[in-house]
Amino acid sequence: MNILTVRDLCAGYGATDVLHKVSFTVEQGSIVALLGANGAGKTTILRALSGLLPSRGLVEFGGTDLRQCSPARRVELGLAQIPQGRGTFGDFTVEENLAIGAYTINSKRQIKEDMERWYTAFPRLAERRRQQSGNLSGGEQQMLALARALMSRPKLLMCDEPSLGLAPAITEQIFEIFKSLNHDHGMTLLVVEQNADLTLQFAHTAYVLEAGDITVSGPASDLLRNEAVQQSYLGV
Amino acid sequence: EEPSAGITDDTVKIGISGPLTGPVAALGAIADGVRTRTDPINVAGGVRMADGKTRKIELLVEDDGLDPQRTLTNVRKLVEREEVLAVVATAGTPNNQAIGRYINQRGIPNLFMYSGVHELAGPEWEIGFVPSFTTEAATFAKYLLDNKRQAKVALLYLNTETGQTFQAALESAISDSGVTIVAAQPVTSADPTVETQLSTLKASGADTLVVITGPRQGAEAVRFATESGWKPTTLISNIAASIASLKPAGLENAKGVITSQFLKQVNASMPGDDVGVKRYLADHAAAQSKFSTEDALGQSGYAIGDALVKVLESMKAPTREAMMEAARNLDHAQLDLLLPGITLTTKTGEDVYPIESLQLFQFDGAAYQPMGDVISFEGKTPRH
Amino acid sequence: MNGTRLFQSAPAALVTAVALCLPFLAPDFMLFEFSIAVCYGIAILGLNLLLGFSGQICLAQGALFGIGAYATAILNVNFGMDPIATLPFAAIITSLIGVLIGLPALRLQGLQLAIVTFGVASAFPQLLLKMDWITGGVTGLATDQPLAPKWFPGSQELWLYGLSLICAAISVFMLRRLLRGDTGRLMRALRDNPLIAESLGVNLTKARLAAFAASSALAGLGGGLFCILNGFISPQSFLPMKSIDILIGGIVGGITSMAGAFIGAVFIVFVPGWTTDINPALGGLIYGLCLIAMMMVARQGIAGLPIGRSLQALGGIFNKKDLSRVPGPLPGQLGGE
Amino acid sequence: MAVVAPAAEEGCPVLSVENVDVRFGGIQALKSVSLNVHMGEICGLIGPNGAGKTTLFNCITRLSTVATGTIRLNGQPIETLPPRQVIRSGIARTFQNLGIYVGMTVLENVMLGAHHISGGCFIDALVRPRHSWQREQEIERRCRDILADLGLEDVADVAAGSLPYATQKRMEIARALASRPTLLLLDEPAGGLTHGEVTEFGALVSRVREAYGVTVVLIEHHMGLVMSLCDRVEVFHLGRNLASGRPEEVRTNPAVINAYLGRSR
Amino acid sequence: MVLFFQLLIDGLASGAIYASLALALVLIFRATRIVNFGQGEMATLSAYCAWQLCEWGLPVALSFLIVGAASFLLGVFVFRAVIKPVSKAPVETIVVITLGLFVFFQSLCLWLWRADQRAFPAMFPSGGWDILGVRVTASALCILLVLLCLAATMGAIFRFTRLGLAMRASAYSSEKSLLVGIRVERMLMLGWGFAATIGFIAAVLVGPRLFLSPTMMLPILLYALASATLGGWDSPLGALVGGLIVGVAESLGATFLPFIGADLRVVIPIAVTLVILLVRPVGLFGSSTVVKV
Ligand SMILES: Nc1ncnc2c1ncn2[C@@H]1O[C@H](COP(=O)(O)OP(=O)(O)OP(=O)(O)O)[C@@H](O)[C@H]1O
Ligand SMILES: Nc1ncnc2c1ncn2[C@@H]1O[C@H](COP(=O)(O)OP(=O)(O)OP(=O)(O)O)[C@@H](O)[C@H]1O
Ligand SMILES: [Mg+2]
Ligand SMILES: [Mg+2]
Repeated sequence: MNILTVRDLCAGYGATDVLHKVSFTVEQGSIVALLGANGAGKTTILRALSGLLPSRGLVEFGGTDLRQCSPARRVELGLAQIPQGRGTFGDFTVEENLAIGAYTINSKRQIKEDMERWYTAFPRLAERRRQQSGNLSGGEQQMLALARALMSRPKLLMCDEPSLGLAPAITEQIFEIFKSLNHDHGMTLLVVEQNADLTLQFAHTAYVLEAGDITVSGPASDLLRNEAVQQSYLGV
Repeated sequence: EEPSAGITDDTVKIGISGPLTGPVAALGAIADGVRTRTDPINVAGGVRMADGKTRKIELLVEDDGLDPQRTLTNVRKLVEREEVLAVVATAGTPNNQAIGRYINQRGIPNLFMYSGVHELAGPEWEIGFVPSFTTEAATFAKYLLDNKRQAKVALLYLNTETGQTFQAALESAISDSGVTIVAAQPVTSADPTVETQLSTLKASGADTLVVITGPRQGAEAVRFATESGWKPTTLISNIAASIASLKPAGLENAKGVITSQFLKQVNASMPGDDVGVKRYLADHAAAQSKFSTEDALGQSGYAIGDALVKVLESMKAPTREAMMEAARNLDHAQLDLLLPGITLTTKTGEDVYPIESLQLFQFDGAAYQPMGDVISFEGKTPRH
Repeated sequence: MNGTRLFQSAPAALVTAVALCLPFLAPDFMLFEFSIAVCYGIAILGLNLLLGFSGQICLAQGALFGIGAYATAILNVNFGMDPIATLPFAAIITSLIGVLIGLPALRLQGLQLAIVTFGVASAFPQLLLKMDWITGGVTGLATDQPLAPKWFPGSQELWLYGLSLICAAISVFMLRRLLRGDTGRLMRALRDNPLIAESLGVNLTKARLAAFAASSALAGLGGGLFCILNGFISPQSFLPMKSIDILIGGIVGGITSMAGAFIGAVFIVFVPGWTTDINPALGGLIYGLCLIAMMMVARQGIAGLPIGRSLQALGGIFNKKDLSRVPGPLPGQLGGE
Repeated sequence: MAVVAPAAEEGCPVLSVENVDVRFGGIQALKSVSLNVHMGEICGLIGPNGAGKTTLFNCITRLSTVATGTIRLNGQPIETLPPRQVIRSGIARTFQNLGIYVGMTVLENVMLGAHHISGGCFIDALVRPRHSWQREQEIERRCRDILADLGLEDVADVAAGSLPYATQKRMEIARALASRPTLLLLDEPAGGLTHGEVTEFGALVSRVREAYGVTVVLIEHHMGLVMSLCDRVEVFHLGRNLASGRPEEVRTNPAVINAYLGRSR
Repeated sequence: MVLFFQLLIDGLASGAIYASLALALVLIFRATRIVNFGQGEMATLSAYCAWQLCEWGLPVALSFLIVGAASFLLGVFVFRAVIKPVSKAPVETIVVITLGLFVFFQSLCLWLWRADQRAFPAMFPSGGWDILGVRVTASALCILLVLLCLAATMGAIFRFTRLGLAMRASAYSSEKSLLVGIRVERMLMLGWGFAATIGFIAAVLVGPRLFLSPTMMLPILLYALASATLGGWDSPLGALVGGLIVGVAESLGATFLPFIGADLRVVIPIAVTLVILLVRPVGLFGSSTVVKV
């Protein structure tokens, strides 16, 4: 079953469209990778899906037509995004960032549990609990953004270059976390990544976006062997 | 004689520039007051002037927000585009100064300015109305010299020409007497409260408080004087003394306050049988004026309108010169709202002060009661 | 070179054309009012330089305007200088004082700077009163009016109007020099992100003060002209609201547009009068609504209106680029992130 | 105003950092860190997140204050220079999270890099417009050359904010080069690049080193790039020096693997 | 000495007045990152409405309740009508709009009720105590207490509740807030509503002392702005402390600094603010906004 269906999505900035009728689907419980060169429009897709950009075309999430939904409503439905770059509230402390991430959660206990869980996963954040998040290092902020998005326990998590600025060890750890979330909790993931090696190894399905159009799609393992993909994304 | 611009056989155009908007929009009541007088006259056919013709008065009001620069542009607009015969009731000393040179060069009468300072930049072509602040200072001094020879005065004054003129005049009026000014504190219209000044004044050990400020600070001073247990003899300028403006301070606190007035007391609910007041109330109703009948500024405006009518009536020719001539030679002209015994008198070259008399009043908790007779400084208004 | 949208662009051409045609269209008293608008326009140019281009807000522009006016008046009254000859001095004196006022800007930005400078504006009239030995206190100062020379064919008003236009032209000319090339770029860098500007070698102290100095000089020039036009000045003309008016003029016209400065000036000079003409009792009400509506329609100021833009496209044949301006938070975090 | 670059003495490192300590309130971000970079070298700087790499860059460019220790450029101490003088002494940098002016065009951004050369004197602009105009033209020409060199000539007149992330990073490098640096500090320049682009980028850096004669310090988490490009790698951990040496040595160092690289490599 | 203490007390009393408007300004700034120059005038309108209801014979408490609620709606209405449509515009635009609100509401009051000052119904007892010659009025004390409670409550809401956190988040960045599921617009609307209510409370507190008039908030605007800046714009408690500092400094300075005197007292709030900001650029209680590269 598809948790997300996108058909003929067009979006852009100002008068010019960046996306030209993009269509793809994400299956419930799968990990989907979205590859593409710089400026292909990956971020634009995610922003359109989150409702931050006006868009045309059909977007269906878990049976709900998202076109009528405000961005906040989409989060409530279980669609979370880790934005690219500095996604944290710089003036807020680390703890407040996590608390605001759980804005849609009502159970105090769950919030507390989750917070502890991510603090254990990222001890760095625990050390910096009371520090303003804008003062964290780039990688620490990235961890925080990730933990914050996970606080809302989304059904579908869209990550925009989650490994950006992260040390290799941490990148690996994050992918481990993704895997376990997917495996143990059935969370669906839509990952935009430049680290194509790693991504294709753990994703089930993959799409390649080029200049606002999906050009290649298929099971991730197939793409790993696709020559064009190898050339531009795998550095073989 | 060739008639001046702004006057035809059946109308005469008069301009007013005053603050209708902004923080001092209260002064806008003056323009409305003038209109309150002229509207009913127009309805009745107009003013019969000394040249035998009856003319309606066309009033043109412009807003200047009390900015002297805008007053100047307004007056220029009134004179050059609207071609008014004269401007009246221009409020504010700097505003009248700003237009002084222009009206003097052009020969435009600037009649009955609403400013307590009379020696301004256009001496030939302007004339004041309300008593000079020096007159008021002299009145207060006279009261103190007569009733409280050893008074120790604390002075709260507005830090503009108003207060400064008053202060200087009071000082000279009480020199060589037992009355002394022991402390003086300025207030500005931008001060949020004046308690600091009042505390300082109280600490000076004064037994008399003289207040020359706007209504807000006046009311505050009155309240403070009683509430703080100070209870000095309080003399308060007529610009702040109206009952309406003392009301927020609590009328019981205002008991005993002394002021000097030149306008009659108007109490709409108990009109009494004064002919002038009755006419004023009738005109106010007829003109559907916005200001309250008890608004002293509106009353001043009405009186100015009345004075304007008197000047028009005595104009022998339809010219600006004749108008100025008439305004400069008023002879005991009586106005509806002036207290009995107070009249307008001027003389070309000698006497530029239309009103030079004041009467002292004391507040009894409900109304002002007259104290003694009108004190007249006719022909001897102290210059500053 | 990415020419800056300055004088050549469509709104500017329009404003220039209107300014030159006015003497044939408007009666004398209107010319006088327009001359006054030109004075404000010059002061607003200064504010644009400061707020629009270097990202520092100064709410004491009205006070600086007043300082220029008083400089002219004092030089004329006490030293007998010809009023017109005082103008450069007015600009220089104001510029020096402007630098003093700008000193806090070295540490404070945005809202804080706005409030501190607004405090200066509030204190200014009181200071004038306090220093009555030189400013004439409440009585103000009356200056000589420069009469039109004999050879001048038009009226006195036209002469003064011409004088204002010349001052305006000089101001625009000087400002253009500052805004193009390296100095212009560094001011915009300062505005958009001072930290990075500094690491690129921009001397923040110097740049900020220079912007203040230039801006104040313009305010002073405008003020001096204002004094000449009126022939009389008093503290009552320089209340803190004047600074707010100038700010409104700047923003309504368009904070990064030179033509906008003059459009904004015309707005603040004429619109309050018109609104009271519509209805004396409701004047303020209409003016308030007018301001709100204006900004809702023309978010980037009148000079940024679509009409302006389409005209500009027409004029684009001669013209190249817009001066860039990031929409979003005001310099120094007056707003959002 | 020419670039003040003190002549490098023989054998003396271009950049030498000795025992630098940095504190932010209670947090000690750098503890007695040292680093030497030699002429013409590409030195990689790696370490786990929060190890203090960016902080070190900030110290060198004087955006953070050094508590103790010295930083020398060509033997001259620079830790007390005012921040705006740093670029003049020949150090240029890029920022981890982009320090570009999104509202300006690419060319304007790059020309800002040359600001300290052209001076930007207000008086000059007012009274000698021709002079400053000429200088402006000259700098523009040079900046356009740099842009062409980095393959950015097509976007020279595009607002920087609307460009893709990687192009923006490249533009930042162009800006750094416009300041005629001797030392180039790159903070995660390859973040967000695809594999193909990373390779291209590596070639670009090598080329830039040759063509502009700069010494490069490179912070990067992309191991492939670091290993292939750098002459020497310095590893930080928890604000201290952890290891240093040639890429191969570092890659196999167990401490580095443990703290930074993780299992797979 | 008695004078000194009297002035100190006076200063605290006027400081409370400044603080009350400052509190409303800080609230709206915290919740929307906008300084609403029309805040005081909106409060004046509310105060007039309350006064009018009392004049028509409603009990004071009831009319205050009604108007308190109406003020909230007024704030919400203003937000929806004029702020929301321009929420993406540059901040200068919004500054001018709030100035427009300032002019509009002032003129509205002027038109409806004219310029005369009125007696605003007092909530607190009018008496006072003489302590060794120093007069302490009951109303000033009550105002201070109420403000303290208000500031503490507001501070706590912002700090510890989800609502407060969400309001701050919306003010910080609407995009990031949307991504965590905050209904940003609703938060901003609430911010305007609450600020209008607090403004009304401020007007109720100071009305009896300043007298009700269309321009009653105008003279205290600068002082309130200075107080808020002094306190750091971020903290309601800071606004209160800032107000008191400004009040006391002004009261003492105007009397004991001969070169300033009562006529130049307007210099004092700015001088104090400037000095404190130069020492502590974020204000007394402000937290620094993070600028990191
Ligand atoms: N705010 C904006 N205004 C105008 N154009 C934009 C804006 N943001 C992005 N673009 C343009 O849209 C296109 C797609 O950008 P997008 O950020 O979606 O790319 P991407 O695939 O996410 O690339 P990256 O790997 O750099 O994140 C790019 O060509 C970019 O120039
Ligand atoms: N201004 C500051 N205030 C407080 N702590 C800070 C500040 N700047 C940096 N830090 C802390 O110092 C440490 C080092 O930060 P730095 O940015 O140098 O890390 P980094 O090595 O660049 O990491 P990354 O690879 O994630 O960018 C971090 O833990 C960070 O939280
Ligand atoms: Mg992207
Ligand atoms: Mg870093």
